[in-house]
Amino acid sequence: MNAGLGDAADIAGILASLIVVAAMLIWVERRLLAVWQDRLGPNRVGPLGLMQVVADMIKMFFKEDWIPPFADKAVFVLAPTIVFITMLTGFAVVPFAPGVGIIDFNFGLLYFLAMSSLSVYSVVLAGYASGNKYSLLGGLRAAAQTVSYEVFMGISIMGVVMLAGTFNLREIVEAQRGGWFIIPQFLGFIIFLIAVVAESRRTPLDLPEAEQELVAGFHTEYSGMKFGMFFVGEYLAITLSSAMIVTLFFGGWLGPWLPPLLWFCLKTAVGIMFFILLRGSLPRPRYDQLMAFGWKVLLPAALVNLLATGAVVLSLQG
Amino acid sequence: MLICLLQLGAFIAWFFGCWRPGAPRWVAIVVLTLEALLLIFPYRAVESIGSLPSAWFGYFYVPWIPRFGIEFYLAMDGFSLLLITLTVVLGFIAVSSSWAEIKHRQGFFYFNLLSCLAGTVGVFMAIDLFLFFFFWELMIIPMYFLISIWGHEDRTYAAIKFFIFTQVSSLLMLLAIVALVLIHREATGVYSFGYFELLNTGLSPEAAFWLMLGFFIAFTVKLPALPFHTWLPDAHTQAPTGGSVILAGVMLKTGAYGLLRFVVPLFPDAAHQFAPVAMAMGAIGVLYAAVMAFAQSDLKRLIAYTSVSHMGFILIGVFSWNGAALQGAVITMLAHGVSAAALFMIAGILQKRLHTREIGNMGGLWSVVPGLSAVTLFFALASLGLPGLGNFIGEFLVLQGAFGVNRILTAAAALVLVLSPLYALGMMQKGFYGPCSRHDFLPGFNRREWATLGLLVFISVWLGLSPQAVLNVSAPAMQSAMEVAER
Amino acid sequence: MNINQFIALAPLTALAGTAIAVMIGIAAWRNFVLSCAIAAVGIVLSLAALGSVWPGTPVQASPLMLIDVYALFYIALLLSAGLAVLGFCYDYFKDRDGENEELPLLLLTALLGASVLAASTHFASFFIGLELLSISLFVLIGYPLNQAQALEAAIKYLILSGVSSAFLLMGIALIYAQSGELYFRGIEGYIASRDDINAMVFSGVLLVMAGLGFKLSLIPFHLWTPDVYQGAPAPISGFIATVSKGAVFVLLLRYFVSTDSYAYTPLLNVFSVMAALSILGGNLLALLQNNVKRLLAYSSIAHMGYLLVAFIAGGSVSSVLIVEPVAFYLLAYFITTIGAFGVVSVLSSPQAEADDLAFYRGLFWRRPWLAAIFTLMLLSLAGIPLTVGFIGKFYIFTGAADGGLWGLLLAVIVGSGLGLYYYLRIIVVMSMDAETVKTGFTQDWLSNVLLTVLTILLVWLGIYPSLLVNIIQSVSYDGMA
Amino acid sequence: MSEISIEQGLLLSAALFVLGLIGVLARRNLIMILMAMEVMFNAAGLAFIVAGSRWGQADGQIMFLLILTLAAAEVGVGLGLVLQIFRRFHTLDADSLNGMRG
Amino acid sequence: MQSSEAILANDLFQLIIYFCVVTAMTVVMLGGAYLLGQRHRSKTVDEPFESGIVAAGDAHIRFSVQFYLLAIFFVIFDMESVFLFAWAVALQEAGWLGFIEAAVFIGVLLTALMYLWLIGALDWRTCRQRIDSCNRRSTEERCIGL
Repeated sequence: MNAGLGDAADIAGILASLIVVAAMLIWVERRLLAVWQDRLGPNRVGPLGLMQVVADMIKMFFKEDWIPPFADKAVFVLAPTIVFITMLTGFAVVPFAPGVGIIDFNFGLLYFLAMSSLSVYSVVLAGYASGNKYSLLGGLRAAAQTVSYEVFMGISIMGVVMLAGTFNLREIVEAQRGGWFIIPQFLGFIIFLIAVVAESRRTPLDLPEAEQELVAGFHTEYSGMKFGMFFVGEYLAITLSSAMIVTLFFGGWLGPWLPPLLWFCLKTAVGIMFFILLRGSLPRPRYDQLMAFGWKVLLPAALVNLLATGAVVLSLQG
Repeated sequence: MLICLLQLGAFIAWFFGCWRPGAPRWVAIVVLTLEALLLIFPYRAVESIGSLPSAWFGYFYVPWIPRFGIEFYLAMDGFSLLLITLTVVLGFIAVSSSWAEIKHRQGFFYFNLLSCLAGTVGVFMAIDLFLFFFFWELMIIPMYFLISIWGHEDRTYAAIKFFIFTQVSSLLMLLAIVALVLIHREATGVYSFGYFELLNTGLSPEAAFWLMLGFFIAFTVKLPALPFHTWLPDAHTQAPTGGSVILAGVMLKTGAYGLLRFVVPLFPDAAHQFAPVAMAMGAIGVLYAAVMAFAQSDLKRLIAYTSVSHMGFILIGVFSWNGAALQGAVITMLAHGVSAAALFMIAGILQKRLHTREIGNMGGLWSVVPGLSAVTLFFALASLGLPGLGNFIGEFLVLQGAFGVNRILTAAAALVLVLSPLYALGMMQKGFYGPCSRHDFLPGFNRREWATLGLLVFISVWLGLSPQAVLNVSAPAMQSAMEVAER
Repeated sequence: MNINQFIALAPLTALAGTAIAVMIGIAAWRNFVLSCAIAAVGIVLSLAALGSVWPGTPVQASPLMLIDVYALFYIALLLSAGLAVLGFCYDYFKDRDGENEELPLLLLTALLGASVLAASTHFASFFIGLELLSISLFVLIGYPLNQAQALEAAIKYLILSGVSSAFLLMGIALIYAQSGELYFRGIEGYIASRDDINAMVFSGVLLVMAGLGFKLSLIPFHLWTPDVYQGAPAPISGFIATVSKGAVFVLLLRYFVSTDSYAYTPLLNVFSVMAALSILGGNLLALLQNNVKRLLAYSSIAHMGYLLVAFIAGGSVSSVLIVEPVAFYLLAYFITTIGAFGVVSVLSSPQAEADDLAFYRGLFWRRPWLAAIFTLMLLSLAGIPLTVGFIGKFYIFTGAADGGLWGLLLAVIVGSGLGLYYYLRIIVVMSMDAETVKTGFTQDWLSNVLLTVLTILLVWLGIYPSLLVNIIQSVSYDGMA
Repeated sequence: MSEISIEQGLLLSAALFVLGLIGVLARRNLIMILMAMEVMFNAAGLAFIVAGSRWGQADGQIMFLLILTLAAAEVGVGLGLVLQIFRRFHTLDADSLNGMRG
Repeated sequence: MQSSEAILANDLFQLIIYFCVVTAMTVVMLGGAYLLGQRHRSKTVDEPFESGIVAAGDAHIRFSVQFYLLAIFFVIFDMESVFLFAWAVALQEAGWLGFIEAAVFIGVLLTALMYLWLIGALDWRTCRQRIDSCNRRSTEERCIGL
């Protein structure tokens, strides 16, 4: 089962496709939002505006590499790289398909959780290092929000772990041959979904960078490639989240007729679309509502879900 | 019985003190009278002593802490009876001398006074070593309060010094007791703190020596013998008169009692070996204290040093360990108790009237208060050992007994007979004769004081003229003690 | 896990349940009286549960905890102490500003930790109990947030306690690495199977002992004690001095007996040095203090030294005397120390903590009963007859003399002499004439009742200790067989 | 890749432990002291993991979990206190906390 | 641990390689931008952006105690969830006894959460928002809490 994992081809292929996907997502999102809002979106550069991505890339490379004089310089540079690296390394455990992926890790799920919690550092550090009040507030908000939702993000997927009896993501996928876990774990799925949205600070839960209040939150002072890294990091986070949702709840690569890798990519793509749809359709809640919802509703719900799952699993087994 | 009465009285006195300031002293008098009446019973027993199998009578026995074989075990022989009598008598003296001196917090004062007496009586009666230690400590605490609350200017220092000296030394004793018990247990397999059981413990010479030393130090601190005496002048000087009376008259005797009752009988061999050292301590103490007394200008301090000197005699007597010396020690104890108490009382009276204890500030008192001066002279003479008074008998017997044991030391100690007139008469000379330095009117004794001192004079003379009555009471006890030691 | 084991854990369960109940109570209705009442009821329930568990012992309640007579006895002791402290806390805090409702909750968790310690036979439960206790204490010490000293004390205690916990953990890890056992019994087997003492195990044991030394404030590790005692609210200082130290000591004893560490002569030597240092150093430093709480802190260091003497004596005596003196002395120490701090806490007002010696001037005439009680407590600390402290000291003497520890006994004697001095100093100050004006006091009836009970216990056990001795004896025989 | 031996693991944890200890002793900022304490805890935790893997038992890891929890609680309380201290003293310098002497 | 040490080490080796590649890529991206980007200096650029208004005061403002509280809650609850992870994966082995224990654990956790909730520690509303809602509900006790 481990054969062929993590050789040079895998690494190169996965990395390349991730970058491409993340970059393309910029275009995809803009186009999709435009479609849903009855407008065109980027359509000038290249066919259907596809080359917009390349244009953006070039612009980023040639923009001024500016570090504010009032910033904490080392940390200021470090912050965006953290989100970028953690998100990319998070993909190491994603089971794209049998034989495709970086490693087969027994504690894959925990690894994923660890990586997503690490990413909070980038936001906090960025907010702190910028030396800007908006940034600081944004960073703090981001930290508080991420941290709050992180508590039950782990708990919400423990129902899946109970059903599968392992932290190994590939084994979890295999365990879904009898049926996707979304069915027994619907509540868990909902909680996890909300949690990952909050974790990746996507609209509607993007209060740390809410333009109307905080300009751009923690990355107010960022520009150029460092801003790009935050930007790409966010898309990577969406992709990673979708991949995890697919793996945990939608049977991963499993599916009839088509090759496993394709199934996986398709499902993930749908997940990503859903994220974009969320952005396009939902309003932003107030900050205290966001926090209260997390602590007072989702956390107890996750705990109850866990308990109920445990009881059911145990009683089914006699 | 006796102890309970006193302790109960103490509490009653305290409560009455809260209720009405004047009441406690009456309570104290009543309690002491009852106590004295109770003492008649044992004296009856003494008369029939010949028919009793042992020297002990008046047992009282309750198991206390069975885990360690500790018992609440009281008994009395002639020796302790005499000392208890002395205690009660001096209790009266102390109450009397405090009658007017103690003005504030009377309840608490008499509580402490009576507790102290209770502890002392307990010490004289305890046969269980643990119990003995218990009472030993018990009498110290009230005394500490007496000194520290009602004492004179340096009371805190004196009280703490007194307390720490006695406490540390008594911890040594406790250690020795415990070790003795453990050795006893090794031999017999049972815990026991009983005096009679422990008398038979077989000890290796080395162990015996160390244990003996533990007891010895505790008792000589209390006695006090030479190197450990420094607390005494302070404590005596600073204590209120009643406290001084108890302290000098009774408490010092507990040390002697302990030596006689425990050190020598429990460790006869070790004590025998140690005797020259102890006697040397005694002799040096006698001389040194006499010299020091001569050099004092503070009346109470002077009396305190005479106490040290007399206690040296007792030490010599006990360690000579023969009939005459022991009996001499007993008489000395009693006589000194009476004379020292009287002197302290006089000092207290003088201080109350003159507001000073400096001998140098007195002078010429004879002309002002002749009655008082005469009594003082009497006790000063008693203290220096005028034949016909109690102290003389005691010292004489001690020297006589000791002479057979160690001539040189006895001779040295006898020198004090030369020295003691020096200080006693020196005191009289400076304080009472000579030009009168003050001409204001000084009241003489009032009736209460006359009665008290008269009683003391009577006892002192009686001790001197017919010591045989006392000797008869204590003889069986001494006899049995010597038998024990020789076994 | 069968029903017996479950029942055996009832006292602990009751405590934990009460803690939760208090928490819910606070959430529902903030009321200090209510919190205290629930906590008190819980402790009493737990005590009652102890009584009902008693006949069925010993039960290995879980792999981690052994509920035997030994554990039950000490849990009862700890709980009673906790109850008393709770009472003092009630009076101490009832007139103070701030949210005092959580205080009983924290007391309960601390007690729970202490009880777990008393019953634990495994490093894991040992560690959990210790930390539960310590962490509750951090907050308890710093509870009066508006007082700078309390905060300072809390953070100091937190840091030093944290470091000591780290030492402890490292030590456990080393022992575990070498022996593969976390059970005390298992370690005994490991030690018994070896002739030589492995250097790593030895250093592990030393680290553990250093960690425990911190908690017990034995002398090289005592630096936190005076500051913490001074800064913490008076009842809490009493709590640290008794429950916290007592529980750790109980555990230390069990650990030593069940792993048979007495075979380690070098370890005993280390302990001997620590004991002697604690006795002499604690007493000497106490001489210099003018703050009553600080003074009591140093005196508690010395008392831990005394206790350690009895403990070391166990190494050379293979009789029940290993446990008995410790048990009795601990009990005596508990009664006395809680009483002493209780007096301080009664005297303290929301405006000022009554810890300056000058405050006690003339107390005898201002508040005679309180002063008399305090005097008795101090005399008991000094080990004067008529008080329970004397019997305790006597026990130690017996134990140590039995073990032939003459050098340490000498230290005890010297220490006691020094100790007398500063205890007497307080008494003297109290008996001095006061020129100070009378200050208004609130009549704290609960504290007064508690103090009276403690005093009666102190005198009763001091005069007639037989009953207690019998209990302790049965505990020692059955418990540590 | 060679196996990591137990001695190396323990040495590493010991080194970390000492580093943490030095941090606690040398640092003056309370937060830094708390962090150094964390290092000490985790060093001990690492030692447990190493030991557990030597004996092939889960006990070591369980202990590590317990340590983590403890550390969390300790830091929780510690931060709360530090916050209060900062409000009161306007400094986090450990040396300035010397209100009690004697 | 099902897999043997060797496989784990091999897997980790791949992870390390992957990590190195990712890091290298990041460095290249940043370095490229650094080399290629233009540079200029002007006074206004060197000021923090505050929506066009000249920046006032230090950026290191003191922020609400809520954030500290939250950090502490997180630390505690996240730690507690670790135990649940362990239970979840070992659900079968732990059996019903384990379930009961976990249930108790979760119960305590929920109680603690409720406690925090009721004392108002989880209330992120601003003072004014709270007063507004209080007026609406006309229950004033809740406001006094924190």
